[in-house]
Amino acid sequence: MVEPILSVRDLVTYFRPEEGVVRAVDGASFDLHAGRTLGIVGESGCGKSVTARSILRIVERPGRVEGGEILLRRADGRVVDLAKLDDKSQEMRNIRGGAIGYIFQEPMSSLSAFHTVGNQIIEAIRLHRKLTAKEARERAIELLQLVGIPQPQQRVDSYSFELSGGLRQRVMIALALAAEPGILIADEPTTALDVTTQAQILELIRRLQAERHLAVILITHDMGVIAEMADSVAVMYLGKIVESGPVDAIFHAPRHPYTQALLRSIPSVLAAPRSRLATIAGSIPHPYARPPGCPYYPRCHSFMAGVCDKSTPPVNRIDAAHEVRCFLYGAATETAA
Amino acid sequence: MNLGTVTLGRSMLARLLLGTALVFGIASAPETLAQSSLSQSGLVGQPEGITIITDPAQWPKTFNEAPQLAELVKQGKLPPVKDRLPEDLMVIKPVREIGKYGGTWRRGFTGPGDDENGNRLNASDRPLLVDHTGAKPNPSLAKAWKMSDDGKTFTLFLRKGLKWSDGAPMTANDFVFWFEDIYSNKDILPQGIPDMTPQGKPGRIVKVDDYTVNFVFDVPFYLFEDLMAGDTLIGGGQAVRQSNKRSHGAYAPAHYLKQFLPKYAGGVEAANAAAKAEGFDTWLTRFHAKKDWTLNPALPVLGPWRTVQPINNAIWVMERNPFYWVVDPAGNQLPYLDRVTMTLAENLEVLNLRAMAGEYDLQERHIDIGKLPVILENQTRGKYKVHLDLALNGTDAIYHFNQSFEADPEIAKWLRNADFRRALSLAVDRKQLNETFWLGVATPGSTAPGEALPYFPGPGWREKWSTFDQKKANEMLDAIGLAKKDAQGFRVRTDNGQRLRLQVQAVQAFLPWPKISEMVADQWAKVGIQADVRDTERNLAFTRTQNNEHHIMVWNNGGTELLYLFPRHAIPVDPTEAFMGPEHAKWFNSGGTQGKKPDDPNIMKIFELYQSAAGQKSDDRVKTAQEIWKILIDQQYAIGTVGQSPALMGVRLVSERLGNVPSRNCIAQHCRTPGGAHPETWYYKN
Amino acid sequence: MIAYIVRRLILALLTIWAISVVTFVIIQLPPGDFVDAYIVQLSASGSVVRFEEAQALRQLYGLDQPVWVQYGKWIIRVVQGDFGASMEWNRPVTEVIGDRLWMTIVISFAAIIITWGIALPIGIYSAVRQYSFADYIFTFVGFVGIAVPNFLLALIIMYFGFKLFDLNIGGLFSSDYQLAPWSWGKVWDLMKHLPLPAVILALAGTAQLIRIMRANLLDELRRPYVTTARARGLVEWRAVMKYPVRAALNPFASTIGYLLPFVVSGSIVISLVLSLPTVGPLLLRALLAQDMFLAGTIVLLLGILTVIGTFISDLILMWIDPRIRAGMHE
Amino acid sequence: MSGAVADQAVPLVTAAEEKIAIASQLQLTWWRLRRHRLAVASGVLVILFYLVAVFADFLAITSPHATNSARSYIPPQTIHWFDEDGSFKPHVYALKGRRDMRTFKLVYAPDPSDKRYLAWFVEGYGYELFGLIATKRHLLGIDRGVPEDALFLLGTDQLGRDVWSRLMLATRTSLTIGLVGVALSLFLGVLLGGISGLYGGAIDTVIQRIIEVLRSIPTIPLWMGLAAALPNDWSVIQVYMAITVIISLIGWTELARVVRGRFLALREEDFVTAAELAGASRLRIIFRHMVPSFMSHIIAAISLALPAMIISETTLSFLGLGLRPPAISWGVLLQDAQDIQALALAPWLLVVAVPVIVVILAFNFLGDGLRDAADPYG
Repeated sequence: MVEPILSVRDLVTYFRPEEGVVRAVDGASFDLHAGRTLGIVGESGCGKSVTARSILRIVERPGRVEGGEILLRRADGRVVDLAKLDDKSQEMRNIRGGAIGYIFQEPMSSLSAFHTVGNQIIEAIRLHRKLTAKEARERAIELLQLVGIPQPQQRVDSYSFELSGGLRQRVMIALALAAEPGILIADEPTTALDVTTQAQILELIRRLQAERHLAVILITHDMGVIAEMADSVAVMYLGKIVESGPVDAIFHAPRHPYTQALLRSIPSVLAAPRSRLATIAGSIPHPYARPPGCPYYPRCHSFMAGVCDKSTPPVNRIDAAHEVRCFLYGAATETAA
Repeated sequence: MNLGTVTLGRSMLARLLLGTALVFGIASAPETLAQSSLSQSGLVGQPEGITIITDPAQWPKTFNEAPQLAELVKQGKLPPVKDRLPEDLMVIKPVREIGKYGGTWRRGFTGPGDDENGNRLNASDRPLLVDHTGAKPNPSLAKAWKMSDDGKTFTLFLRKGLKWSDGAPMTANDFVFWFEDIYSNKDILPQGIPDMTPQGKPGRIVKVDDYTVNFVFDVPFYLFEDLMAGDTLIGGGQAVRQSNKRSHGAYAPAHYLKQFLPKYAGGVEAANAAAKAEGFDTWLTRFHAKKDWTLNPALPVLGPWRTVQPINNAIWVMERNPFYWVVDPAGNQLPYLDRVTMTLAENLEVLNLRAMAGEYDLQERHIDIGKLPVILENQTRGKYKVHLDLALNGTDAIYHFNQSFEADPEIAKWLRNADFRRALSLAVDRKQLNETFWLGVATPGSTAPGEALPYFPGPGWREKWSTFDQKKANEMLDAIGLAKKDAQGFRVRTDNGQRLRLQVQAVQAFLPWPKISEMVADQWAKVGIQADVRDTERNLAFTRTQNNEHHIMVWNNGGTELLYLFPRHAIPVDPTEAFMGPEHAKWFNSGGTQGKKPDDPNIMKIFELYQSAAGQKSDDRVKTAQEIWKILIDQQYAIGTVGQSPALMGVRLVSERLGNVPSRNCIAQHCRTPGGAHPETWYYKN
Repeated sequence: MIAYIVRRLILALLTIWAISVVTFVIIQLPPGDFVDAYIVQLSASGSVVRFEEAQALRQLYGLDQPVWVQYGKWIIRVVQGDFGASMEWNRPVTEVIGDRLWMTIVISFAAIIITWGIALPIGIYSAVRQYSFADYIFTFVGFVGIAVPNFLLALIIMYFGFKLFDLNIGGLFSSDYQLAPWSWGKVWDLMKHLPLPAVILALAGTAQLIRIMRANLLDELRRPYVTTARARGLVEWRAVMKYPVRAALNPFASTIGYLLPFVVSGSIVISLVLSLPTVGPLLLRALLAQDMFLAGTIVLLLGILTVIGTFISDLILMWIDPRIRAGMHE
Repeated sequence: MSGAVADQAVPLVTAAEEKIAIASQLQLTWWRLRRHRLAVASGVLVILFYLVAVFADFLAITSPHATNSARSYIPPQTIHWFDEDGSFKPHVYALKGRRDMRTFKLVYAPDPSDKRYLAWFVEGYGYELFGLIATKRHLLGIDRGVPEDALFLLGTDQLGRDVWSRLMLATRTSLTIGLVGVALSLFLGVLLGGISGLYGGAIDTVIQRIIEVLRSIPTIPLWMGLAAALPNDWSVIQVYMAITVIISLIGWTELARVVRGRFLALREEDFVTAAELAGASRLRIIFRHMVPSFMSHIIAAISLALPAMIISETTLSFLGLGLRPPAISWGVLLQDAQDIQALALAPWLLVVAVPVIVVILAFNFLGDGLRDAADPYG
């Protein structure tokens, strides 16, 4: 099997404000392959975005990457551990945007209102490519063209608030691709958009991925999007990846109760008309109030008293690609250990 | 004409020599405070003054002039010095030696309101000018003068050949012009001045010949001699009396000013039109500006210096008057100093600091006695010498009790009670005030003028009711029905039992009167009288006194040493400044038509005496003055505290380079400090 | 857009008119009038003004008329560009003010520039390094600025300047340039005297701006677009300077207008202590002397300056903030 | 292992959870404030200052009005803590003073033979504690004789009045003058700002104009005009009140702008609409519903307005327009230090500047902390 372009091992990112500790990412691991799409899914507040930002080392204080490895294979074949890099270092900056592009969820507030979109794209380009202002501008216009923005020559000089939501998101994508990165992280790229625009944006991303052989990390809480886009899936809950595997496996043979719950919550064409849409019992606990043992047990329908609430479940391998973190699978001897 | 022959200096020094070094223990009672000895300081000089050579035989025959004037003569722009000087010369022998020409005299001033700063330098532009003792008048514009035996005609003999600064002759016509076209012009002066209307009977100015002027009155007016010699509306001269919107001074340059008067300028319309053309509202505003030497460089003057850059600039510049009529025994036309420049200081701290930095060559005006230690500290650095000149007036902080106060009957009752006033006077510890605010250099006492002066009422009168005696004060207050006190030990009103609160209105002016009053209030508190000090802005204070709103007002009584010439701070005769009783002043001033007649017989007596004096000969006049002072002091209408001090214009910083400067100045309104010392004789040694 | 500007202009005119009224009222508030003040000033110098002369003078200056008449006459002249004559200085008000107005503006702007020069960097720093040691130090130093009454500072500096460094006392020109007409030499002389008062003047405003800048920037720093900027590999300081600082600076445009009266008020006291040839001492004197037209004109001019300032700052705001611009078009 | 971690995590965490759950806006503010240690320290300082204000007379040593030329310009005294025998007996030396007639300066020499021991809770001048309880007790004095004659911790002024004692009473005046003024401008600011923000439209424009006019007038002439108009027969207290009113007449505009801004934002919020529908009066809406919703901002505004008031008071007094003697305030005391002789001969009079600076710093840091804390973002 080909080497992953990016592989994350036991990533630990904690926030340490005065009031306590938030284990935002608590030992997440996954691989990302060129040309493939990894979907990271979970309810909001489960650490998806933090994971993504950890990779770029742009987690805001008081958050910090405290452990694990983030192994990135550079174009020249070198493998760097981003977790060990100084987040202010030149190399880290080259990687941001250069090797990894990032699409944020709110295009409105993610673009500066005081600068034209062109200005920001050109900046992104010239940060990583030796181009004159003029060339960069040409490039920016091409990019806008590429992401399917009408009359790019005019648009390049307009401000974000003058654009529609869809166009803004396209600009974001252009921005992310400005320096032709190998990896694209799309953080809830479609949440802020209406359904039709969603479809267009997803389509665009898929197209670009195909054209440029991009590795994409798609972060979303929407199983539907995952089903549409992802090759493999990682399901996150409270900073831990509770199940990961190929998209078919996850969808057709979900193991972890949480995954199952998530799946049940997607509206399905197969479902009987007017049947109530299932929701996950209870709500995600407060970050400070992370329960001991398996973080999911308070909401779990197959909760085993004395087991799940005692210690954290180990990772159980279902098959080569499919892993799940739950006591229901594999030897219960784990608990004794 | 004689204001008394006692020379001021001797007795002053006698008093000063009594002093001994001041030593006191903190815990010990203030009584141990001794009057400190000024003589130790070596800052008080001998009174000395210029001498006027009146014997034509001793006059110089040949004359010199300042180089730049000689230059102008060469160019034919100026007649030769000989022709510029009058036949009747004024020859002044400087205090020390013949001087040299050249140099600029740098001074500080505080703005357009400070015109006196320059007026005083031109003090010689008046008919008569007192000598350095302030006691004897000298000739000035007039070479001689005479009062007829009946006291109805006063004659001035002008100098033949006297010329204005533009070269035009100065004659009796200029006196007549002032009298007929300015003084008698109701638009300019709505009403005659007392100086010209003895007992309400208007006098006249009559030209005898070009060089002889008569002032003619219907009733005996012996006082007129004093008026002519004093800093009065009639005798004050052009510089002060016709600047800053004033229109007095007995003479004016007819040949120049006529053009601005409707009478000579083709009627009011024409005059107004001309005024508008020059940016003035009316002919009158224009006239006020044109006759003002501080504003109008073109105005012909008679003083040693004339304005070249008007006062309403950041720097007020004066230059020598090429036709100045005074020479030294060597025949040098005065003044020696080419120029006077006054730099605007927005506040007095800056002015004082600049003085200490040696940025002024001779400054006595606006110098703060409180800064004396600092001033001495910087003597060598600022290259100046400090002189302390002691004033002649009785007190620098006088507490006037408003006799016509009405707003609060209870308060009014006590303000009018003689024993109340006496008690409060006894309660004032003048030594304390002297030490704190006058650095111990002044003299405690009543309001009476200094022993040296003719009007001094006699031994004991500076002490009467004016020595510290808390016990007696308490007894007197108890006796007059103020025995009842409140919890804090303050005496209470007889009407409602509330604490009796007096208001002392104090202005931060020449002296820190508010602070002084705080100390006085603290001393009064010790005899159970609550006095609230009102630190009031100057205009406000005056407006309120004019509206009869004040209980007690603090000011100084400078000028009262010549009671008849400047009575307002001793007797309520002019409503504009009558702290002792504005309503009574209105009554007196209006001849009984306005205001309120005093019901206090003593005040009426004072008014009588004052009026009668005008017609009395010198000796009787002196007696009358002493009489008035005795009543004033016995009644304590105004409490005197500390005076005869250098507090006002008496701290003098003199550049080491400056020569012929007397080591002692006469500090009095009519001495025109420093002008009375003839600055035109001062010069730079190097 | 034009309509907007016009509307602002009309409002500005209204404001100016209101100011003129308030001004006149203020000046009339204290009891007494110029003639009283004049009498006081004369009697202080020992000369006498007789009661009747005083009345004559009142007529001369029309002070005997009711206030509203006086205002009417004044404002009519002002509209015609004639500000009347100063009673105390016996000169047209415009002449009296003359250079002093420019001096005031020069000093004020010098102060404002210094204020910004100090405040913005510190503000930015203490926002980016919130609660850091330096944050405390800088804010502390900044605050000492407002805490020390600036007149006190002025006097102390002046005295010790004289005592220790032999600086010449007060003023904006050294004595040799006092009389001289405007020349490069004089300008340079002015430049040499300017910093001291300007800095003293600036201190007060500085801390204010530090706080505003810090607060604004703290808000902006949390906006996603900063993260975006980082995410595209921008150097940290650049990411901060180009985006959030730019945004945080915006509100400053609107403060320009109000900074002026603040600084001018301050300059009155400073100028008084340091004896600077600004309108400050002139105004103070005019108010004390109740020299109506002079005081009125100065206050009015300052008011107008402010209104213009606010107006301009609005325009600037409109010009630098694309969102407002966009709003204009709609 | 991780289990262990979790275990100890339990109590801490759940406690925190509860806190968060019930935390009100003000509590949240308070938590954030704690983070701003300097602000907390400043808060404590401010409280201390107000304690001084309350107990001014008790802390004063001598009557602040007691003058004596024999004590003029005494420099601050050194306190000797131990006696010769080494026992802890704080004392000062009595002073002998004379005027040097060459320099005209007052020279004071301590007299070691004449010791004055400090004593606590001694009898002094009479006063009313809290304006109620009449007493003569003072914190500090000397064992024999009157402190007026011997004890000058911070020296004396020209009139020989004890600077320390005057400072105590000045603190009272200046700190309270600030309070009254702020209260006034706060009311005006919230009311007018509130109305402006709530109604918008014409009223808003009018109020905004008024504010613009007020701010366009340089404040000093405004003060001068108003201050000079105060009647002569007013007592010090009345003048004092009037001054605060005057100051707050200008002070409210800034606050009004802030409040207006907040209101414009809050206006749309449901609870306001709800209240309106419920037919609550405007005033009620402003003060009952809206004000509480940004209390913390107002607190911050106040703590920043107070120093402004204090500065205003000192400036006014300096120009001779504010409080005048015999009233004692920081401004009045600063005035005494405002001339060359004071700087040269009695620099210790400048000590007044210290509390002014300290208190203003304290207020500013407190306010700054509060504002940071009150910020919606945690």
